Amino acid sequence: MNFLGNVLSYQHFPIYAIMVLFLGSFLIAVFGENRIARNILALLSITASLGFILKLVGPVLMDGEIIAYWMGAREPAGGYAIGIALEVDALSLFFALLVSIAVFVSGVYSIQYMNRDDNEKEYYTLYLLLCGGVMGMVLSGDLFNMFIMVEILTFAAVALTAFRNTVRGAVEAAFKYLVVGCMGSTCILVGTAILYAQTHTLNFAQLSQLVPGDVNTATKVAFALLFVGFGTKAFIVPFHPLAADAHGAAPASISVIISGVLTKSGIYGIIRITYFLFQSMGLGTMQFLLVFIGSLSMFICVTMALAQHDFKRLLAFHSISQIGYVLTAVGLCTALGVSAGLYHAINHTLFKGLLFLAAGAVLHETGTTDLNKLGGLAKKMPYTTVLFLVGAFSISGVPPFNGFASKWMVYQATYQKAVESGNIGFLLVTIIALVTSVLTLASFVKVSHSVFFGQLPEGLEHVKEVSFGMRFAMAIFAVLCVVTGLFPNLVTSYLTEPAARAVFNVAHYIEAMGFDGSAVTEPVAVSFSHVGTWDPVSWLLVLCIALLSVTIVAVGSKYDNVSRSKAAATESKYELFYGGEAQELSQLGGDDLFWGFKHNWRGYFNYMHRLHSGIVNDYALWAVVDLALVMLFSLIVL
Amino acid sequence: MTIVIGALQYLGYVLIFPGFLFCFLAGMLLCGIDRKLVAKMQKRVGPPVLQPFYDFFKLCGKETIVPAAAERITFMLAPLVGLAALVVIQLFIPVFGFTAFSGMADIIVILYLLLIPALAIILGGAASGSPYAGVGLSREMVTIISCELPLVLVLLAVAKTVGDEMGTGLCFSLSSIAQYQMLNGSLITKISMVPAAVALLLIIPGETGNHPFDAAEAETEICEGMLAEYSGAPLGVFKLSHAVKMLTLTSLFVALFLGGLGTGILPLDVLLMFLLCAVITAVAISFVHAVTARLRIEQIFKYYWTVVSALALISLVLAWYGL
Amino acid sequence: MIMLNYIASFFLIGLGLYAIVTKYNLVKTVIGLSIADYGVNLLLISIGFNPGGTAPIFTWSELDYNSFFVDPVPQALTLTSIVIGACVTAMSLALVIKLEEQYGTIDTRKIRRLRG
Amino acid sequence: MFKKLIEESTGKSPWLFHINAGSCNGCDIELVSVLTPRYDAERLGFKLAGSPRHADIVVVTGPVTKQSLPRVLRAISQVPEPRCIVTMGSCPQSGNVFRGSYSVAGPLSKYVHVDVDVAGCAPKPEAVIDGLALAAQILKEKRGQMK
Repeated sequence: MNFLGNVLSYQHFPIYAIMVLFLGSFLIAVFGENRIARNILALLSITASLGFILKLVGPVLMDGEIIAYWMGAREPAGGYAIGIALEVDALSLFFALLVSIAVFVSGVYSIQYMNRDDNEKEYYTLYLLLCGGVMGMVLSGDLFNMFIMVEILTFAAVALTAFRNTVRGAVEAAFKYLVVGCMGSTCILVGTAILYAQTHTLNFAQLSQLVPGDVNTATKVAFALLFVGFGTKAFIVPFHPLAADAHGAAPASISVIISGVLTKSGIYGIIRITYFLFQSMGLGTMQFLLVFIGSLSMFICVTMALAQHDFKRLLAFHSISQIGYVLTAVGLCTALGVSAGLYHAINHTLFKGLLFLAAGAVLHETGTTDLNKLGGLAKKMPYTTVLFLVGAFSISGVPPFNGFASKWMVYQATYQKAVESGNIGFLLVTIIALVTSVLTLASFVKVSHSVFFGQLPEGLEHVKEVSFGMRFAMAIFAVLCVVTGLFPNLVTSYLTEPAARAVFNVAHYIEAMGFDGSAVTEPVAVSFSHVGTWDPVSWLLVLCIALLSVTIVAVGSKYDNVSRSKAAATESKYELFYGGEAQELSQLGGDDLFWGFKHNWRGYFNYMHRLHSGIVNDYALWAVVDLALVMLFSLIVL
Repeated sequence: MTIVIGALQYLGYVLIFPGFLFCFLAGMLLCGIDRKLVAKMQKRVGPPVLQPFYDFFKLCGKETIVPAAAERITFMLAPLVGLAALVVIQLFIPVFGFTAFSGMADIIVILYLLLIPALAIILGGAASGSPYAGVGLSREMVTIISCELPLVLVLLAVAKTVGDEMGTGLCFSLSSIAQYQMLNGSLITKISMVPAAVALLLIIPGETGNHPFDAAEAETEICEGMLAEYSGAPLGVFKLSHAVKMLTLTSLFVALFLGGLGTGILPLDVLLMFLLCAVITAVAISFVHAVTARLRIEQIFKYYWTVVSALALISLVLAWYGL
Repeated sequence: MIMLNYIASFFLIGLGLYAIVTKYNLVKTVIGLSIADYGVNLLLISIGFNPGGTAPIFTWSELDYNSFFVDPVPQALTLTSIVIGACVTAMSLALVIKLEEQYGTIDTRKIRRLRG
Repeated sequence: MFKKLIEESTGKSPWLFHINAGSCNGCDIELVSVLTPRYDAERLGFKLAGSPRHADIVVVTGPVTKQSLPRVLRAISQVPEPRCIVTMGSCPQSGNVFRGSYSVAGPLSKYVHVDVDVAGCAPKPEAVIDGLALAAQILKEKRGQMK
């Protein structure tokens, strides 16, 4: 009984949450021939993982406890950590929560979505491996373990990108991702090795204690290597083309994980190395690095997305654009900024997951994601349309959906930072963020027009709504999008602010593992005060009253004086109005929709088009150049 | 009991004073004044000032045709959502000292709320399935992108100026901006705010889709774009939304730059604000309409991102250095 | 002596990166990845090397403060890294075979359907 | 009362949709001149609409050629009720100089009920305004008869 109580103590839950996923992966590889057994095993392991993480929310996020877990009870000896450790603070758990929710929904969706593919056994094996890798990475308290998990998730992601290897470009995307991803992993490993040579430990807490006091050329190089390594995992500029290729080619349920979760693990890594390992965020130059890369990602990727005509590739570019918001906000090094960034991270997982699932639903029913070949699906797939619109409104920051709440905090954080630091550069960041947001809206107007509205092209007359299982998975995300948008105060006070506090409480992180954290100085005072006001619930109430009264007046008067078009749909009266010619298909292509905008920027767009050449050597060169620049930067300023 | 009274008061706000009835009457009147003024500037007699009312009621009496290709629910709901969203924005804009709903939204929120009516018309047009609507929505979206940058710059400049004066560094709240102006005089008297005010004046016709920035609704080339398939009452609601949008943007201008002129007596203030709105309509919409020809869409974009943005940027930089 | 190891390892990493960046042959790209990986392995093992140290194999009773041995942790890291390197090579070669099947070439300049 | 208001408004706000059914452009120019400052039909609430869905009055010019006939009929059918059809110039009424041509399908009254004919080649703007005002009256009556 005592043994059972010990085993079920929540201290063990982090490792359980990781292990159930790996165990599920193994069991499916062995027993997964049977379809039912496979689905049950997969659902069981993702549900169990979600359950373990949810159980940890109470002690870790609410009470602020840090779970220090030494594998095999190998506690530090002689002041040095020799065992492998898991360390779960609020930040880790925040990301773990994100991961487990996205994994759960995407798993539920997979069951119906993948039913037309063969090799489902391999799919679920790799899927759970990927999820376990991400989970392990965010819960790990050990730099080398983090590297192992990064490698596991990279491999699983590469294999899953190439899973539908008959899809145009899938293998190509996987190869590019593998090459640059492995360069990133190698960077992480070299960085780890250099840090180990300097400090003789791999434990995060101990590294955080030792590294900041001992900054020399070697650790500066290590910083650059780690930063670039985790940058490849987050796909920030200049690694964004890989994300676009990989997300576009992978099955939608995997795109959810790659864009919603894998990129977050990169952000998690960057937060850990900048705020914890090197504690360098107090430096204005380091803030500049993160904010600069973040703003660049934000803007370049949104303009690249405007030029796309493939649904999923477009979403992929947006995904990096939103990661740019997260990185920018995190890079501000204010409590409000970190909280806003994390809030946007959770929102991004939700709405981007929803959008990818909607794209997957379209692909599942029509067999294409090319915007020029789609149209008018709203009449055929009404539920998917509504769910897609929720996602599109969320990502474009239309009130009261969640994207607005977090972007609004990001604007405040950047502007406040600009005023406090007196640096006009941050003002530019606010402006870029606001403009990016409206460009995002433009791009989703394009998608909704060319996929769901407009005219139905020939050959799509027999499209049906997707099955309940897929709609259910999308509905979970949609409901979460609305809820996190309507109650921003709850989200910030229970999820993001504890995590942000953890970011600014490095000493506690070090001491929880039994090391001396007294030397740590925190870069800023933790205060979450806003300057703006936004009360979505009251606003929605007023809007509802207003809408209700308009509707009542409208219905009560002549608004319902509508000719019913069903009976007489063939009459010329109900045809669309054309300039005299007979009704014919003249769907507008997605390519040229924003001609007026693109024409003015044609130089930029042509340049960008040439730059993203699709040759893997170029992308590798970008990685090397990025590494060299960051190294130079850190050698000078750190 | 107090709850009931409070609820009734808020209901009154929504339905009557800054809400529907006021928006309907004032917006339509502004629209009529605009048409009359344009006619006068072109040496025409022009329609009666009440013409927008006639148009609206006529449209209410017409048959509503829903094309067979249209997505019915979106098509019919879009005008209502757009109108309701606009009315809600009007509730947040202070009438000098008076704000119906303070503490619910700041200027960044207003910036985003202004997207909802545009989005409603875009989605409604898209749902009609007409290719004219496709072209129209593309142009409408580019117009929104064009206006967004200068509008952002103007709002940030105002936030910085008022924040500096109040000692907080930043001020996003519209009611605080109004209160500040009630105490210290209108913002337009500051040198740094003059370019911003001019920029906002130039933004107003773009945001409302008035001539010469009406490429999205060019009735002679793309059959009024997104409205091409709308008929009867929904079309009337869109026309009403257009009128209310004129009121919203002009009163936003009054709230941001002319806030210090209030007398403190509400009916007088309302009258004053309406007069000021009419003056701004005359300057920003009617005059510009009468003297210019319609721009192409890429010219609109270029114009807003160069001339108007530069004006707003000057203002922001001046505000930044506390002038 | 140990300096030479470090120089060699960074030379190998650099050589690998050079191959990845400049060679337009997919197999050469894979070879570049492997060379970089070997460089990292060499780096790792050099970090743990103490001149004159013995193999780190002790029982608790033998271990005291006078024991002088090479650091065992980098050796464990190297083993893991070698395994991962093998995985990278296997996976990338598998992808190269698929690419050759689909595109009929292993020239990276021609494998660029996804661009822009 | 509300119904009365709508009926009154219908007479005061007639929007035009202009269809060129093979006209020589003479009448088209005259129609446009009606809206210029000199004659300014907007003071009576007239406005050119871009789409037949918005229109109350359809103004047809030209002799209704065979090519244009189905288009004219479709565009007219797309105008919501109540609507008024005005023929402008002699062509749509009689065929004028084009009468008997192999390509002319007119007169328009063979196919749809025409409410007002404005004769002339081309009619004077005063005559056009008079005809349109008459059409607006008819429109108001039609609205009154609805329901």
